[in-house]
Amino acid sequence: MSLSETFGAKARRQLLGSIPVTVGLVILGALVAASVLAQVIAPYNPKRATGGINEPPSLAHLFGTTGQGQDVLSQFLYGGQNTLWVAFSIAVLTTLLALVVALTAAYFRGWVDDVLTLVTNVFLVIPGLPLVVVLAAFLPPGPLTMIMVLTITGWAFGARLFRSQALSLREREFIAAAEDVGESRWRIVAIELLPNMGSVVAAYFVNQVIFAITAQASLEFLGLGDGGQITWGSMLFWAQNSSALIRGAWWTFVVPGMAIALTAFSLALINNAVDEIGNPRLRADRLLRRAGVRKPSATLMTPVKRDA
Amino acid sequence: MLDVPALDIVDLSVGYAGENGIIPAVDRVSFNIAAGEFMGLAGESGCGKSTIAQSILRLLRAPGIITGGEIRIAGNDMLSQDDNAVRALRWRTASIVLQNSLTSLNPVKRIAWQLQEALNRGTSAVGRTPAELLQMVDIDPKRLRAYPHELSGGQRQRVVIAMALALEPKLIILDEPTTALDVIVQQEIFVTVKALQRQMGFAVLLITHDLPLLFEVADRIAVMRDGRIVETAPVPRFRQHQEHPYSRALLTASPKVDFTTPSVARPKSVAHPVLETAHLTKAYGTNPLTGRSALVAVNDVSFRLASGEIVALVGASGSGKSTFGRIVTGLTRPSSGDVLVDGRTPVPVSRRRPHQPRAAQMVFQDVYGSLNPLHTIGHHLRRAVISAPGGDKTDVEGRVAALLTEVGLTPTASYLDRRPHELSGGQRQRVGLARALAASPKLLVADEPVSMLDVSIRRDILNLIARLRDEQGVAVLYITHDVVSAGYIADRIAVMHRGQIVEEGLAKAVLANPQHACTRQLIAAVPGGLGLETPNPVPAS
Amino acid sequence: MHTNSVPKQPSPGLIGRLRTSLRALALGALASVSAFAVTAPALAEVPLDQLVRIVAEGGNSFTRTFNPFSPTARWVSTRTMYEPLMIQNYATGKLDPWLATAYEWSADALSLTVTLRDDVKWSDGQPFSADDVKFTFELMKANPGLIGPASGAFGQYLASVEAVDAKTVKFTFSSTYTPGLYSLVDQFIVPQHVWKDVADPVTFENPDPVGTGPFTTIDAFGTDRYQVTKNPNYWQPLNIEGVFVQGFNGNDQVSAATLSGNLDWGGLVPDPDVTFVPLDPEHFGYWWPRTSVVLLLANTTDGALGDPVVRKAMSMALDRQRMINTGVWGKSVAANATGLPEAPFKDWLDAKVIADGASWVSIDPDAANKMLDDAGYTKGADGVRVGKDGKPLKYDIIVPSGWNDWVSACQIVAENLKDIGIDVTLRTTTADSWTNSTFTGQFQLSLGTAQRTATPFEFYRNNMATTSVKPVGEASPNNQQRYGDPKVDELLAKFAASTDAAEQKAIIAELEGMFSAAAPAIPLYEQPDWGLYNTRRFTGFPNEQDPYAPLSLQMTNGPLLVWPHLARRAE
Amino acid sequence: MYYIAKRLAFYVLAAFVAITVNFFLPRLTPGDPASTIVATYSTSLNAESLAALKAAYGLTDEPLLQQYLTYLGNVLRGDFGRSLSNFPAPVMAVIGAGFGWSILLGLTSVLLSFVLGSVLGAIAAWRRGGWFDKLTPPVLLFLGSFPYFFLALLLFYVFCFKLGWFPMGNAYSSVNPPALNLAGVGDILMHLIAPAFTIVLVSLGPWTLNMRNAMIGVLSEDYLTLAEAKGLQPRRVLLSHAVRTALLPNITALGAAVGAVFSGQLLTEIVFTYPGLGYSLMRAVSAVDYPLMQALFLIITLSVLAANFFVDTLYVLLDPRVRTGGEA
Repeated sequence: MSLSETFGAKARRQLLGSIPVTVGLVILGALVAASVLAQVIAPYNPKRATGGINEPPSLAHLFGTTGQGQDVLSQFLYGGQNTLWVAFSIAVLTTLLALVVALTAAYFRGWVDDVLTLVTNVFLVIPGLPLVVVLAAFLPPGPLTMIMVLTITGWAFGARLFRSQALSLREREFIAAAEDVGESRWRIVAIELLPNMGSVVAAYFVNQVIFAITAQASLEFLGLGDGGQITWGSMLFWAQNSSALIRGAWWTFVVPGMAIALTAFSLALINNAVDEIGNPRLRADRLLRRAGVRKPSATLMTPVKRDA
Repeated sequence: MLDVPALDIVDLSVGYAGENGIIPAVDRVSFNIAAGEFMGLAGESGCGKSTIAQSILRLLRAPGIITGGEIRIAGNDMLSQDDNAVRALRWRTASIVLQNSLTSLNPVKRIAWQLQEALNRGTSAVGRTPAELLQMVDIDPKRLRAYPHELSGGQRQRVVIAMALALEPKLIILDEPTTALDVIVQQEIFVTVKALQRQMGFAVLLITHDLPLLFEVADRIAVMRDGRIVETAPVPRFRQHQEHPYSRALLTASPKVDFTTPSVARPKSVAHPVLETAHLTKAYGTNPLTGRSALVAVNDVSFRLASGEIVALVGASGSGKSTFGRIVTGLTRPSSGDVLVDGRTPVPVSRRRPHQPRAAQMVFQDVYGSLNPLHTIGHHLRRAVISAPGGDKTDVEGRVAALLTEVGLTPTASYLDRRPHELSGGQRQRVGLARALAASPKLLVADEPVSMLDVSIRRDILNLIARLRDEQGVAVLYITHDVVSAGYIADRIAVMHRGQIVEEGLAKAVLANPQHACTRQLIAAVPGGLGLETPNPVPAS
Repeated sequence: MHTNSVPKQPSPGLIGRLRTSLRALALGALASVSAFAVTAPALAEVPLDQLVRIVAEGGNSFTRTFNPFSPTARWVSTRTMYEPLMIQNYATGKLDPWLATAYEWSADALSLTVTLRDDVKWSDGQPFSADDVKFTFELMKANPGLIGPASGAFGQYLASVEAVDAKTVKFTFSSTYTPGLYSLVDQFIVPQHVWKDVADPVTFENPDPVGTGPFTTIDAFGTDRYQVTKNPNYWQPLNIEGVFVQGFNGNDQVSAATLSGNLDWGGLVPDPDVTFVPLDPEHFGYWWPRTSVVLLLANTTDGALGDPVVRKAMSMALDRQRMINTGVWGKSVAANATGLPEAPFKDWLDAKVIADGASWVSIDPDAANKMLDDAGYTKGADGVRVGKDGKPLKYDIIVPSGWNDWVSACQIVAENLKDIGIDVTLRTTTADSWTNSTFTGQFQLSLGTAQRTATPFEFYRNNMATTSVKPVGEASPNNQQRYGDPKVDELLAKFAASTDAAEQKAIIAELEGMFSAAAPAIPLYEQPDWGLYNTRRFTGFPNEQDPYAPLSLQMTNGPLLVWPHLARRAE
Repeated sequence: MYYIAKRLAFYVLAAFVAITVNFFLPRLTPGDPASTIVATYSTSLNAESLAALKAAYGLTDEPLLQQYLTYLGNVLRGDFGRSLSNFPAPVMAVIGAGFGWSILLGLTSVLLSFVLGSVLGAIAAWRRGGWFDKLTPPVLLFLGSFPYFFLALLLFYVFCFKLGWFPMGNAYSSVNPPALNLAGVGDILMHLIAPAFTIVLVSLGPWTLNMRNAMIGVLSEDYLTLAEAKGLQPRRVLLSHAVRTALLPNITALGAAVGAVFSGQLLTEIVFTYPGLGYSLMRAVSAVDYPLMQALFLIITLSVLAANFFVDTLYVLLDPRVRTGGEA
């Protein structure tokens, strides 16, 4: 099912009108815009001590200051920039890698598929974070390591998902028809197969962004990130480091923590809403309610509405 | 009680909730079924017949809404009572057999459990056991411990029928119960149902698009169109005379075998057949050590097809006819043996290059799946023209327009920018034909090209194929399980059974005088027989 | 005490930093059994309220391993079980007699005679004698994998150890090396009658230790806590029953336990004046004496960094107070120009050197800029100065990620140096690769600390002597900046051959002056030794008013000085 | 049976891959870990001591292949060498009890969130469109958006530090593991609640949403229509038909979840200082203790593989379709 197939113009309007999607888009939009504009709107240099140590929120420092006297608001803005681009890179790379593996496997089948599927499954069963921790422990910390490590460990589920999707598409007759017409393999993959996986890929991508943000923060929190880079994860790391909770400096914790949670939440809301709207069963329920029929449960009992 | 109808529907209206209010699907329909009567409800897809079937037990899913009228089963009001009362009536007074036998049984429960669950709904007076139910529908009670997926499609549908009879309801609704099954299996099931009906006296409502089938099994017939019943009549009278023009159109639209004109062997240069296979074999799951195969789909087939000829390859499902078709077009590679199409071995798709000459082109069965939903009709045809072997590529648009005109899609411009879901099934198949013709093939392999289409347009498509043969001289390998359409269009018929061609000959000769048991079985399974509406019916074989 | 200024322990971390504390805590470690099935014999536990509760080791996987020679020896091994001959007391600056009561150098400074205490018994009742001392040193000679203060002594300066009589040991030196005294007397001694039968002392797990220390009995051993109770034969009076070691896993747990009064003796809570003392001013206290210095190291083989003018200008750009405020809550002072911490070395410091050098260890970016301008380091178009070799003054400062007080100090360094046209980028690395880069001299800027030592001898040897300079690429924990001056070698040799305190002091003063002149390393601030106590149950901890011993738990041998002073508070 | 054998073969292969990766990882990175370790732990080292310690640690300069073979042999014998940060204790002694506590915490939280999530999901699907269904997904999505460690920190701060309802870390109160009597089990439970609760809160969302979606999918199946047509009571339709089949995808996910929970558990264990493998792994990483790190990684991986295999087997018991062929 492609996006355009699943969603007519009507459904798209509906998607934009749904409350969860609106909430999600507003939160996400605000966070992304704030991060992108960090250089413009940040009141202070995020690395410099511009206030006292652990100052609570005030007019001068809206979100307070850190244990090193830096402005939390400025760190939050710059941190968003660093966090988000890394997260998006990871999501893009894992999605691409998963697509390449899946399409290769699905298209060539035979031993190529067997080998790729085996590799995918092995990556799937090897527990992620321990591997990431061990990997990250051996590599120099920094965004590139972060991207590399999380990409290596994060693509497998997507590959399996895309492969099964591609395999089922591959059985559709329009692929056989394209072959019969004499289209080249790569053209079939690129023009016939891939566009039909649009919605699955999009949903996976959104999930990967969530995965990347939390995984990145977790690693940084464990001290496996680059402490010199300002990210939401490293803000938490430094807050933890200066015993912010025990010293009562909740703002140094809550700001980056909520930034991560809200980003993930807004993406999850959007993804979930897209799912809901694409689900014909739920759509049917919605239409029924719109027609004035209250459906209290899933029990199958066709309603009777004589005045309609 | 005999005077109480098994089913009484008065002014029933059913609709589906949509974005802009309720869209009516059934409009003030009234009919009734007497106790013990076999009623047929016929109509084309989308006419509302299944909506009615599912509304009777209030099983129509959201966003369906019953908007008016009355439904009574054996005198019980199904629409005014509360949910629990309706639920209590289900299965006891009326039961239903759904279309898809594969999915209507719970996949993780044993057959016995599912039968027992139905039995538990009844009073102990019925007192049957699951084993007895299975025996009733001619299934070995040993299969009680089986799971649904371990049974064949026909067996599963029999299990559901047994289940439907478990509580001896007054009415059984059969909602297209055999569309997913083979013709031969369909025939067997209806023999069983009829026998049980005689024995137990329940009424039947059979929903189908297959008028000939109704002629064979039903007492009375109702024809639906666009949510209304246009005509209700006892079968004998209906066979003689159709009141409503639509009924008549529906009946005459089905292809029939015209035995008045004997088939003539077409002129052919047998020395240069368009298609020639020698000892063609395709085996699956071959064990490299033992050399034994799990399945031999095509077994040592030697076959010829001359240019300009239409040959129907008929057989029950699983006989290997589709595999044969795919080998001929190069979509599948044979295990052994030779294929020559126009004197050349078909290039396997994996090695095919654009512009490489291809003598055979495929016309696919699934009109919904064989066009990429994302691309326009224009895109599909343009790609086909561009990839086609040889020819002038300077006027792609002109060639596309010509193809569309050939298959009757005019004005051509109005189709170019449309996507498949904006076309009807018949139009899509025309696009499929146009695409196949783009490469100017010598041979069209049409694999069940009309089986997914509505009855009323099947003949048009078959006629189009025949016309293309006549005008372009392309030969056609028509693969089908339907001997009637084979007899309608084909010059010759080859009957396939378990991977081998068991009988071959001029179409009408084969149908009129089948030699092989398998051919006879296929013909016998045709509802109403072959010569139903022909002035000179051939004695049933 | 061991010598060299080893940079590896970054200032023993602030609380809150998992890694730092883990590293510190990991200094202890081990034992053998554990596991779900309790393999330790189920001994009667001493009631917890009789034990001093300390935070010393991290982890949840204690193994019953009390080999004191392990590089990662359990905390208690060298702080309650095995004892040295004498203890360098950093609180008093004196060498306190312990298993030995006195030492005497021969006139040529080539032999050292040590007199042992005569009432000492091993915890199993056997008498302690000179044979045990001789055995211990010879065991270490035979097994180079045994790690202790005297490791390598035989290779460097020690020729033989001789038991003159039961209570007298004579160390004979192969060359004059008077600082060797501190390594030798600091070495903990193991019983010959137990260890002579050990097949491989390096991998010996020593689950039931026999020692001379105050607490040697393992009473109850769990995977994340254990108790060590009295040695029935201890040679001094003791007023407490033993210690309870709990393996806290993170700084928050440590802080939480400390603040709630569940610990009697601990290391660090952040900002104790705010978070800790106010909770119970009557009983809670801390004492953070300063015994080492955090240094900024510049690789002198790297272009302009080899120029003392550049190093001094860098020093003058640094905001030391900010480092102190963010790193140690203001509980320290900027380091002086000699590179030596003031408290432990107050007898060695030359006031004139400190006064003359004050200018280059104080913040004055304008003067620093002028110095660089005058020296010809002109600014390029991008505001970055260019070296005499034409290369811009762009450097990386490397620091292990997770060594947080250091990372924040490095951030400040990078910022401050931008003000004088030196472009510094902070690069965090793994501890592994950081050690590798700094040891082999393949770095530009980095941080380091000087280890606590008995005299300033080691500090100057490790930072200025040509003998401590290894070629770039060859690993050495010392002199990472690769600065050597033959004049220093001569002075050090004179010092090592001398047994005259006045002469030694003069030599050190001269070295201090050379350090201040050449700035081979840039002193930043003095590093406090964390220590805090809670006197609700036990009294007698050292503090600023009664500085009889250091309060730091991590300092080797420090706690040995404290145990006899502790007493259970009367109910 | 054939299916199970096939899965078993796969897991054996995966285990082999894990063992191999485990071996090569630390060896492919730059630097000389041995010297670093030694230097990190000891202050007075000369070349002789270093060489002797390296030998004692089992670090050699043999060709990689030879080291690999030795390593394989040792792994098969369950010999992971000696821990560097707890030298000279053998690695297995260091890991000791951690394994048991991890299993306890992991199993408790996985089962709890699985059961709770499935029940909530089933209810939400059954009452879809109702207030419960409207509220549950966003709330759970929100909770699920928190990184494990962040939620753990907040819970730790509030419930353990400020309110003191639960103990601050560790798995039990006394020095030795408590006896398995009422008081002992209660003690263990008190220590288990906070970390398990964290994991359950964060992981509940996916279970619930997946169950809900699977239920909604199943509810539109023909066999559900048939069950309704049979006139069964809604409760029976729900329990005997819908939940039973809708659970299957969730059970497949259970295998993957075990791996994911081990990951989340790692962070939770660190925050709550729960003495499991996760915390040990973190310590091993900080302490550059390769043998310990490798053994932990391997044990965690093998446990996850075993759990996956168990789930596969369970799946075969629950879904008759798999028994006769096809992949799960």
